[in-house]
Amino acid sequence: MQVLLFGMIAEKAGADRIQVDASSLDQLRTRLVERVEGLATMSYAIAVDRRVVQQDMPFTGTEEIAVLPPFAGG
Amino acid sequence: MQVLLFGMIAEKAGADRIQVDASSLDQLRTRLVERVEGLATMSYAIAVDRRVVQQDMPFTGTEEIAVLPPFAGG
Amino acid sequence: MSEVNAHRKRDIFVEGAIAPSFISDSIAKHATRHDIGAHEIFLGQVRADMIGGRSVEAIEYTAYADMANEQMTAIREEAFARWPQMTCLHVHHSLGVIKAGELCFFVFASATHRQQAREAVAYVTDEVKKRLPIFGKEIFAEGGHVWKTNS
Amino acid sequence: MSEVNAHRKRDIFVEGAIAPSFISDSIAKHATRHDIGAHEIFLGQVRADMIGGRSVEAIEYTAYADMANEQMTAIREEAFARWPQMTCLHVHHSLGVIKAGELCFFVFASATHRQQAREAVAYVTDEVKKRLPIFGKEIFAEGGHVWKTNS
Repeated sequence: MQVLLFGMIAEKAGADRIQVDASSLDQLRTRLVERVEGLATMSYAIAVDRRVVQQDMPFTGTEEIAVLPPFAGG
Repeated sequence: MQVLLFGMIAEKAGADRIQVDASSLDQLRTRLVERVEGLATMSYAIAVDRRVVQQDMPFTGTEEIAVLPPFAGG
Repeated sequence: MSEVNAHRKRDIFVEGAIAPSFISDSIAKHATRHDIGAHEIFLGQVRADMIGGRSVEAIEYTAYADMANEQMTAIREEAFARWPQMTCLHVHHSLGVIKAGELCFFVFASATHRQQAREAVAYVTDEVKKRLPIFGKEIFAEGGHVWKTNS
Repeated sequence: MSEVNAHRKRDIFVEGAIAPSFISDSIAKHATRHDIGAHEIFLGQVRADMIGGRSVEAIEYTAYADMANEQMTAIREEAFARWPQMTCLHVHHSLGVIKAGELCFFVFASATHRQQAREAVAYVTDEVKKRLPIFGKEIFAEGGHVWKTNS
Protein backbone atom coordinates (compact mmCIF):
# COMPACT_ATOMS: atom_id res chain seq x y z
CA MET A 1 0.00 0.00 0.00
CA GLN A 2 1.01 3.59 -0.58
CA VAL A 3 2.10 5.56 2.49
CA LEU A 4 2.21 9.38 2.49
CA LEU A 5 5.18 11.01 4.22
CA PHE A 6 5.41 14.59 5.45
CA GLY A 7 7.89 17.13 6.75
CA MET A 8 11.09 15.82 8.30
CA ILE A 9 10.02 12.21 7.67
CA ALA A 10 9.64 12.85 3.94
CA GLU A 11 13.03 14.53 4.09
CA LYS A 12 14.64 11.53 5.83
CA ALA A 13 13.06 9.10 3.35
CA GLY A 14 13.91 11.28 0.37
CA ALA A 15 10.33 10.84 -0.90
CA ASP A 16 6.82 12.06 -0.08
CA ARG A 17 5.27 8.63 -0.67
CA ILE A 18 6.58 5.06 -0.43
CA GLN A 19 5.11 1.62 -1.12
CA VAL A 20 4.91 -0.65 1.94
CA ASP A 21 3.29 -4.08 2.27
CA ALA A 22 1.42 -4.31 5.58
CA SER A 23 -1.82 -5.99 6.64
CA SER A 24 -2.09 -4.17 9.97
CA LEU A 25 -0.99 -0.99 11.67
CA ASP A 26 1.54 -2.79 13.88
CA GLN A 27 3.04 -4.50 10.84
CA LEU A 28 3.22 -1.11 9.11
CA ARG A 29 5.08 0.36 12.10
CA THR A 30 7.70 -2.39 11.92
CA ARG A 31 8.16 -2.01 8.16
CA LEU A 32 8.39 1.79 8.38
CA VAL A 33 11.25 1.64 10.88
CA GLU A 34 13.12 -0.66 8.46
CA ARG A 35 12.45 1.62 5.49
CA VAL A 36 12.99 5.10 6.93
CA GLU A 37 16.42 5.61 8.51
CA GLY A 38 16.26 7.24 11.93
CA LEU A 39 12.48 6.86 12.28
CA ALA A 40 12.84 4.73 15.42
CA THR A 41 14.20 7.71 17.35
CA MET A 42 11.75 10.25 15.90
CA SER A 43 8.42 11.43 17.22
CA TYR A 44 5.60 10.72 14.78
CA ALA A 45 1.97 9.67 14.44
CA ILE A 46 0.20 7.51 11.88
CA ALA A 47 -3.08 8.62 10.34
CA VAL A 48 -5.48 6.12 8.80
CA ASP A 49 -8.06 7.75 6.54
CA ARG A 50 -7.07 11.16 7.89
CA ARG A 51 -7.40 10.31 11.59
CA VAL A 52 -4.55 9.62 13.98
CA VAL A 53 -4.79 5.99 15.15
CA GLN A 54 -2.78 4.55 18.03
CA GLN A 55 -4.13 1.02 18.54
CA ASP A 56 -3.39 -1.79 16.14
CA MET A 57 -5.98 -2.35 13.39
CA PRO A 58 -6.19 -4.56 10.29
CA PHE A 59 -5.90 -2.95 6.84
CA THR A 60 -8.11 -3.80 3.87
CA GLY A 61 -5.57 -2.22 1.55
CA THR A 62 -7.80 0.71 0.55
CA GLU A 63 -6.88 2.93 3.51
CA GLU A 64 -5.18 6.27 3.09
CA ILE A 65 -2.10 6.00 5.33
CA ALA A 66 0.11 8.92 6.35
CA VAL A 67 3.13 9.27 8.63
CA LEU A 68 3.08 12.61 10.45
CA PRO A 69 5.97 14.30 12.26
CA PRO A 70 5.17 16.85 15.02
CA PHE A 71 2.73 19.58 13.95
CA ALA A 72 3.97 23.13 13.51
CA GLY A 73 0.99 25.15 12.26
CA GLY A 74 0.26 28.71 13.29
CA MET B 1 -16.23 77.30 39.55
CA GLN B 2 -16.81 75.86 36.11
CA VAL B 3 -18.24 72.33 35.96
CA LEU B 4 -18.03 70.19 32.80
CA LEU B 5 -21.10 68.11 31.92
CA PHE B 6 -21.22 65.12 29.60
CA GLY B 7 -23.64 62.81 27.81
CA MET B 8 -27.14 62.54 29.21
CA ILE B 9 -26.30 64.99 32.02
CA ALA B 10 -25.26 67.69 29.53
CA GLU B 11 -28.47 66.90 27.66
CA LYS B 12 -30.60 67.29 30.84
CA ALA B 13 -28.85 70.56 31.75
CA GLY B 14 -29.02 71.87 28.19
CA ALA B 15 -25.32 72.86 28.44
CA ASP B 16 -21.92 71.20 28.44
CA ARG B 17 -20.59 73.46 31.21
CA ILE B 18 -22.21 75.40 34.08
CA GLN B 19 -20.94 77.76 36.78
CA VAL B 20 -21.43 76.50 40.33
CA ASP B 21 -20.18 78.02 43.61
CA ALA B 22 -18.88 75.27 45.90
CA SER B 23 -16.02 75.05 48.37
CA SER B 24 -16.14 71.27 48.74
CA LEU B 25 -17.21 68.17 46.86
CA ASP B 26 -20.22 67.58 49.15
CA GLN B 27 -21.36 71.16 48.67
CA LEU B 28 -20.97 70.71 44.90
CA ARG B 29 -23.15 67.58 45.00
CA THR B 30 -25.93 69.50 46.74
CA ARG B 31 -25.74 72.41 44.31
CA LEU B 32 -25.69 70.13 41.26
CA VAL B 33 -28.93 68.40 42.27
CA GLU B 34 -30.55 71.84 42.55
CA ARG B 35 -29.21 72.95 39.18
CA VAL B 36 -29.71 69.87 37.00
CA GLU B 37 -33.26 68.58 36.89
CA GLY B 38 -33.55 64.83 37.45
CA LEU B 39 -29.92 64.43 38.56
CA ALA B 40 -30.96 63.08 41.98
CA THR B 41 -32.35 59.93 40.32
CA MET B 42 -29.50 59.49 37.84
CA SER B 43 -26.34 57.44 38.13
CA TYR B 44 -23.22 59.61 37.83
CA ALA B 45 -19.68 60.15 39.09
CA ILE B 46 -17.72 63.34 39.77
CA ALA B 47 -14.14 63.70 38.53
CA VAL B 48 -11.75 66.16 40.14
CA ASP B 49 -8.70 66.88 37.99
CA ARG B 50 -9.62 63.96 35.74
CA ARG B 51 -9.95 61.37 38.52
CA VAL B 52 -13.20 60.02 39.93
CA VAL B 53 -13.47 61.07 43.60
CA GLN B 54 -16.03 59.67 46.03
CA GLN B 55 -15.07 61.11 49.42
CA ASP B 56 -15.65 64.75 50.33
CA MET B 57 -12.70 67.09 49.71
CA PRO B 58 -12.18 70.86 49.89
CA PHE B 59 -11.77 72.81 46.64
CA THR B 60 -9.18 75.54 46.09
CA GLY B 61 -11.17 76.79 43.10
CA THR B 62 -8.56 75.77 40.51
CA GLU B 63 -9.79 72.18 40.14
CA GLU B 64 -11.11 70.80 36.86
CA ILE B 65 -14.52 69.39 37.81
CA ALA B 66 -16.61 67.09 35.61
CA VAL B 67 -19.92 65.26 36.07
CA LEU B 68 -19.89 61.90 34.33
CA PRO B 69 -22.87 59.71 33.44
CA PRO B 70 -22.32 55.94 32.96
CA PHE B 71 -19.52 55.08 30.54
CA ALA B 72 -20.35 53.54 27.17
CA GLY B 73 -17.06 53.19 25.30
CA GLY B 74 -16.20 50.28 23.06
CA MET C 1 9.03 51.13 17.77
CA SER C 2 11.10 51.71 20.90
CA GLU C 3 9.88 50.93 24.40
CA VAL C 4 9.85 54.66 25.10
CA ASN C 5 7.79 55.29 22.00
CA ALA C 6 5.35 52.55 22.96
CA HIS C 7 4.72 54.25 26.30
CA ARG C 8 4.42 57.86 25.12
CA LYS C 9 1.21 59.78 25.66
CA ARG C 10 -1.21 59.46 22.80
CA ASP C 11 -4.66 60.58 21.74
CA ILE C 12 -6.77 57.47 21.21
CA PHE C 13 -9.66 59.37 19.58
CA VAL C 14 -10.40 59.53 15.88
CA GLU C 15 -13.28 61.43 14.24
CA GLY C 16 -15.73 59.05 12.59
CA ALA C 17 -15.61 55.32 11.99
CA ILE C 18 -12.39 53.28 11.96
CA ALA C 19 -11.74 52.21 8.35
CA PRO C 20 -10.69 48.59 7.65
CA SER C 21 -7.76 50.04 5.64
CA PHE C 22 -6.55 51.81 8.80
CA ILE C 23 -6.42 48.39 10.49
CA SER C 24 -4.46 46.74 7.67
CA ASP C 25 -2.04 49.69 7.53
CA SER C 26 -1.51 49.29 11.26
CA ILE C 27 -0.85 45.54 10.85
CA ALA C 28 1.51 46.11 7.90
CA LYS C 29 3.68 48.49 9.96
CA HIS C 30 4.70 45.56 12.18
CA ALA C 31 6.31 43.55 9.35
CA THR C 32 9.70 45.06 10.22
CA ARG C 33 9.50 43.75 13.81
CA HIS C 34 11.00 40.28 13.49
CA ASP C 35 10.60 39.48 17.20
CA ILE C 36 6.79 39.51 16.89
CA GLY C 37 5.12 36.11 16.54
CA ALA C 38 1.53 36.97 17.43
CA HIS C 39 -0.94 39.79 16.95
CA GLU C 40 -4.29 39.92 18.71
CA ILE C 41 -6.97 42.41 17.66
CA PHE C 42 -10.34 43.39 19.08
CA LEU C 43 -12.77 45.44 17.01
CA GLY C 44 -16.02 46.93 18.28
CA GLN C 45 -18.75 47.29 15.65
CA VAL C 46 -21.98 49.26 16.11
CA ARG C 47 -24.98 46.91 16.35
CA ALA C 48 -28.48 47.74 15.09
CA ASP C 49 -30.00 46.63 18.41
CA MET C 50 -33.78 46.69 18.86
CA ILE C 51 -34.65 48.68 22.00
CA GLY C 52 -38.31 49.02 22.99
CA GLY C 53 -39.44 48.34 19.43
CA ARG C 54 -37.08 50.85 17.82
CA SER C 55 -33.90 50.05 15.89
CA VAL C 56 -30.50 51.66 16.54
CA GLU C 57 -29.16 53.12 13.30
CA ALA C 58 -26.07 54.83 14.78
CA ILE C 59 -24.26 55.69 18.01
CA GLU C 60 -22.98 59.21 18.56
CA TYR C 61 -19.86 59.01 20.72
CA THR C 62 -18.59 61.87 22.86
CA ALA C 63 -15.85 61.76 25.49
CA TYR C 64 -14.11 63.63 28.25
CA ALA C 65 -11.00 63.27 26.11
CA ASP C 66 -8.33 64.57 28.53
CA MET C 67 -9.43 62.20 31.29
CA ALA C 68 -9.90 59.31 28.85
CA ASN C 69 -6.38 59.69 27.48
CA GLU C 70 -4.93 59.86 31.01
CA GLN C 71 -6.80 56.68 31.96
CA MET C 72 -5.56 55.06 28.75
CA THR C 73 -1.96 55.94 29.63
CA ALA C 74 -2.46 54.25 33.01
CA ILE C 75 -4.03 51.13 31.46
CA ARG C 76 -1.22 50.98 28.89
CA GLU C 77 1.40 51.08 31.67
CA GLU C 78 -0.41 48.36 33.62
CA ALA C 79 -0.50 46.18 30.51
CA PHE C 80 3.20 46.61 29.64
CA ALA C 81 4.11 45.82 33.26
CA ARG C 82 1.93 42.71 33.35
CA TRP C 83 2.85 41.35 29.89
CA PRO C 84 6.54 42.24 29.46
CA GLN C 85 6.82 40.30 26.20
CA MET C 86 4.19 42.51 24.62
CA THR C 87 6.09 44.65 22.11
CA CYS C 88 3.34 47.03 20.94
CA LEU C 89 -0.11 48.17 22.03
CA HIS C 90 -2.38 50.42 19.97
CA VAL C 91 -5.86 51.63 20.96
CA HIS C 92 -8.21 53.82 18.93
CA HIS C 93 -11.80 54.89 19.63
CA SER C 94 -14.22 56.81 17.44
CA LEU C 95 -15.97 60.08 18.22
CA GLY C 96 -19.03 61.40 16.37
CA VAL C 97 -21.83 59.52 14.64
CA ILE C 98 -20.92 55.90 13.84
CA LYS C 99 -23.50 53.97 11.82
CA ALA C 100 -24.57 50.37 12.46
CA GLY C 101 -22.04 48.05 10.81
CA GLU C 102 -19.18 50.54 11.19
CA LEU C 103 -16.20 50.05 13.50
CA CYS C 104 -15.81 52.29 16.57
CA PHE C 105 -13.10 50.62 18.70
CA PHE C 106 -9.75 49.02 17.81
CA VAL C 107 -7.40 47.32 20.30
CA PHE C 108 -4.21 45.81 18.86
CA ALA C 109 -1.45 44.05 20.85
CA SER C 110 1.63 42.28 19.49
CA ALA C 111 3.97 39.93 21.36
CA THR C 112 6.55 37.23 20.88
CA HIS C 113 4.02 34.54 21.81
CA ARG C 114 0.24 34.48 21.56
CA GLN C 115 -0.66 34.14 25.23
CA GLN C 116 0.65 37.59 26.16
CA ALA C 117 -1.03 39.33 23.21
CA ARG C 118 -4.31 37.53 23.89
CA GLU C 119 -4.43 38.35 27.60
CA ALA C 120 -3.36 41.96 27.03
CA VAL C 121 -6.12 42.60 24.48
CA ALA C 122 -8.74 41.09 26.79
CA TYR C 123 -7.54 43.21 29.71
CA VAL C 124 -7.22 46.47 27.78
CA THR C 125 -10.60 46.03 26.04
CA ASP C 126 -12.37 45.43 29.36
CA GLU C 127 -10.57 48.26 31.20
CA VAL C 128 -11.26 50.79 28.44
CA LYS C 129 -14.96 49.97 28.63
CA LYS C 130 -14.91 50.31 32.43
CA ARG C 131 -12.60 53.25 33.03
CA LEU C 132 -12.70 55.63 30.06
CA PRO C 133 -15.29 58.46 30.19
CA ILE C 134 -16.81 57.82 26.77
CA PHE C 135 -20.54 58.38 26.22
CA GLY C 136 -22.77 56.90 23.55
CA LYS C 137 -26.12 58.18 22.29
CA GLU C 138 -27.97 55.38 20.50
CA ILE C 139 -29.94 57.02 17.71
CA PHE C 140 -33.06 55.24 16.44
CA ALA C 141 -34.02 54.91 12.78
CA GLU C 142 -37.59 55.76 13.88
CA GLY C 143 -36.44 58.95 15.62
CA GLY C 144 -35.40 59.61 19.22
CA HIS C 145 -32.49 58.19 21.18
CA VAL C 146 -31.37 56.48 24.40
CA TRP C 147 -28.05 56.68 26.22
CA LYS C 148 -25.91 53.55 26.07
CA THR C 149 -24.47 52.17 29.34
CA ASN C 150 -21.72 49.56 29.71
CA SER C 151 -22.91 47.10 32.32
CA MET D 1 -23.60 34.77 5.62
CA SER D 2 -26.11 32.06 6.51
CA GLU D 3 -25.57 29.50 9.26
CA VAL D 4 -25.28 26.83 6.56
CA ASN D 5 -22.69 28.88 4.74
CA ALA D 6 -20.72 29.41 7.95
CA HIS D 7 -20.51 25.64 8.45
CA ARG D 8 -19.71 24.55 4.90
CA LYS D 9 -16.48 22.73 4.14
CA ARG D 10 -13.66 25.05 3.19
CA ASP D 11 -10.00 24.98 2.26
CA ILE D 12 -8.09 26.99 4.85
CA PHE D 13 -4.84 27.01 2.86
CA VAL D 14 -3.49 29.89 0.82
CA GLU D 15 -0.25 29.93 -1.17
CA GLY D 16 2.23 32.42 0.29
CA ALA D 17 1.89 35.02 3.01
CA ILE D 18 -1.45 36.48 4.15
CA ALA D 19 -1.60 40.10 2.97
CA PRO D 20 -2.83 42.79 5.38
CA SER D 21 -5.26 43.88 2.63
CA PHE D 22 -6.81 40.39 2.69
CA ILE D 23 -7.50 40.94 6.41
CA SER D 24 -9.12 44.35 5.91
CA ASP D 25 -11.23 43.01 3.02
CA SER D 26 -12.37 40.22 5.31
CA ILE D 27 -13.28 42.71 8.06
CA ALA D 28 -15.08 45.03 5.61
CA LYS D 29 -17.36 42.19 4.42
CA HIS D 30 -18.94 42.08 7.89
CA ALA D 31 -20.26 45.67 7.74
CA THR D 32 -23.60 44.41 6.42
CA ARG D 33 -24.09 42.17 9.49
CA HIS D 34 -25.81 44.51 11.94
CA ASP D 35 -26.07 41.88 14.68
CA ILE D 36 -22.27 41.79 15.10
CA GLY D 37 -20.87 43.86 17.98
CA ALA D 38 -17.41 42.33 18.32
CA HIS D 39 -14.66 40.93 16.13
CA GLU D 40 -11.64 39.12 17.53
CA ILE D 41 -8.63 38.37 15.33
CA PHE D 42 -5.46 36.36 15.85
CA LEU D 43 -2.55 36.70 13.42
CA GLY D 44 0.57 34.55 13.40
CA GLN D 45 3.71 36.27 12.11
CA VAL D 46 6.97 34.51 11.26
CA ARG D 47 9.70 35.36 13.80
CA ALA D 48 13.39 35.65 13.00
CA ASP D 49 14.29 33.40 15.97
CA MET D 50 17.95 32.70 16.76
CA ILE D 51 18.45 28.92 17.00
CA GLY D 52 21.91 27.60 17.83
CA GLY D 53 23.54 30.81 16.63
CA ARG D 54 21.69 30.91 13.31
CA SER D 55 18.81 33.22 12.41
CA VAL D 56 15.49 32.07 10.89
CA GLU D 57 14.82 34.03 7.70
CA ALA D 58 11.70 32.12 6.61
CA ILE D 59 9.45 29.14 7.37
CA GLU D 60 8.41 26.82 4.57
CA TYR D 61 4.99 25.41 5.40
CA THR D 62 3.64 22.15 4.02
CA ALA D 63 0.51 20.28 5.10
CA TYR D 64 -1.49 17.12 4.79
CA ALA D 65 -4.24 19.33 3.44
CA ASP D 66 -7.13 16.85 3.24
CA MET D 67 -6.69 15.82 6.87
CA ALA D 68 -6.10 19.41 8.01
CA ASN D 69 -9.33 20.61 6.38
CA GLU D 70 -11.29 17.73 7.92
CA GLN D 71 -9.86 18.59 11.36
CA MET D 72 -10.72 22.24 10.77
CA THR D 73 -14.32 21.33 9.94
CA ALA D 74 -14.52 19.46 13.26
CA ILE D 75 -12.98 22.36 15.23
CA ARG D 76 -15.36 24.79 13.49
CA GLU D 77 -18.37 22.68 14.51
CA GLU D 78 -17.14 22.43 18.09
CA ALA D 79 -16.73 26.22 18.21
CA PHE D 80 -20.19 27.00 16.79
CA ALA D 81 -21.74 24.54 19.27
CA ARG D 82 -19.87 26.04 22.22
CA TRP D 83 -20.34 29.72 21.30
CA PRO D 84 -23.82 29.89 19.74
CA GLN D 85 -23.73 33.69 19.53
CA MET D 86 -20.70 33.52 17.26
CA THR D 87 -21.98 34.55 13.83
CA CYS D 88 -18.88 33.93 11.67
CA LEU D 89 -15.56 32.11 11.88
CA HIS D 90 -12.82 32.33 9.28
CA VAL D 91 -9.45 30.56 9.38
CA HIS D 92 -6.63 30.79 6.84
CA HIS D 93 -3.12 29.31 6.91
CA SER D 94 -0.22 29.83 4.53
CA LEU D 95 1.66 27.20 2.53
CA GLY D 96 5.08 27.71 0.94
CA VAL D 97 7.94 29.95 2.00
CA ILE D 98 6.86 32.74 4.39
CA LYS D 99 9.56 35.26 5.29
CA ALA D 100 10.20 36.66 8.78
CA GLY D 101 7.78 39.54 9.37
CA GLU D 102 5.12 38.08 7.07
CA LEU D 103 1.78 36.70 8.25
CA CYS D 104 1.09 32.95 8.04
CA PHE D 105 -2.06 32.37 10.13
CA PHE D 106 -5.35 34.28 10.42
CA VAL D 107 -8.20 33.39 12.81
CA PHE D 108 -11.24 35.69 12.75
CA ALA D 109 -14.41 35.29 14.84
CA SER D 110 -17.38 37.65 15.08
CA ALA D 111 -20.19 37.64 17.63
CA THR D 112 -22.88 39.77 19.18
CA HIS D 113 -20.78 40.31 22.31
CA ARG D 114 -17.03 40.22 22.83
CA GLN D 115 -16.75 37.31 25.27
CA GLN D 116 -17.90 34.73 22.70
CA ALA D 117 -15.62 36.03 19.93
CA ARG D 118 -12.66 36.20 22.32
CA GLU D 119 -13.08 32.66 23.68
CA ALA D 120 -13.72 31.21 20.23
CA VAL D 121 -10.54 32.72 18.75
CA ALA D 122 -8.46 31.44 21.68
CA TYR D 123 -9.94 27.94 21.33
CA VAL D 124 -9.66 27.75 17.56
CA THR D 125 -6.10 29.13 17.51
CA ASP D 126 -4.94 26.57 20.10
CA GLU D 127 -6.76 23.63 18.49
CA VAL D 128 -5.42 24.42 15.00
CA LYS D 129 -1.88 24.41 16.38
CA LYS D 130 -2.51 21.09 18.16
CA ARG D 131 -4.63 19.13 15.70
CA LEU D 132 -3.85 20.23 12.13
CA PRO D 133 -1.08 18.33 10.30
CA ILE D 134 0.91 21.37 9.20
CA PHE D 135 4.71 21.20 9.03
CA GLY D 136 7.22 24.02 9.16
CA LYS D 137 10.81 24.06 7.96
CA GLU D 138 12.69 26.94 9.59
CA ILE D 139 15.21 28.15 7.03
CA PHE D 140 18.32 29.93 8.31
CA ALA D 141 19.84 33.03 6.73
CA GLU D 142 23.24 31.35 7.20
CA GLY D 143 22.09 28.21 5.34
CA GLY D 144 20.57 24.97 6.60
CA HIS D 145 17.25 24.41 8.38
CA VAL D 146 15.49 22.83 11.35
CA TRP D 147 11.95 21.50 11.64
CA LYS D 148 9.59 23.55 13.79
CA THR D 149 7.54 21.77 16.48
CA ASN D 150 4.56 23.16 18.38
CA SER D 151 5.09 22.28 22.03
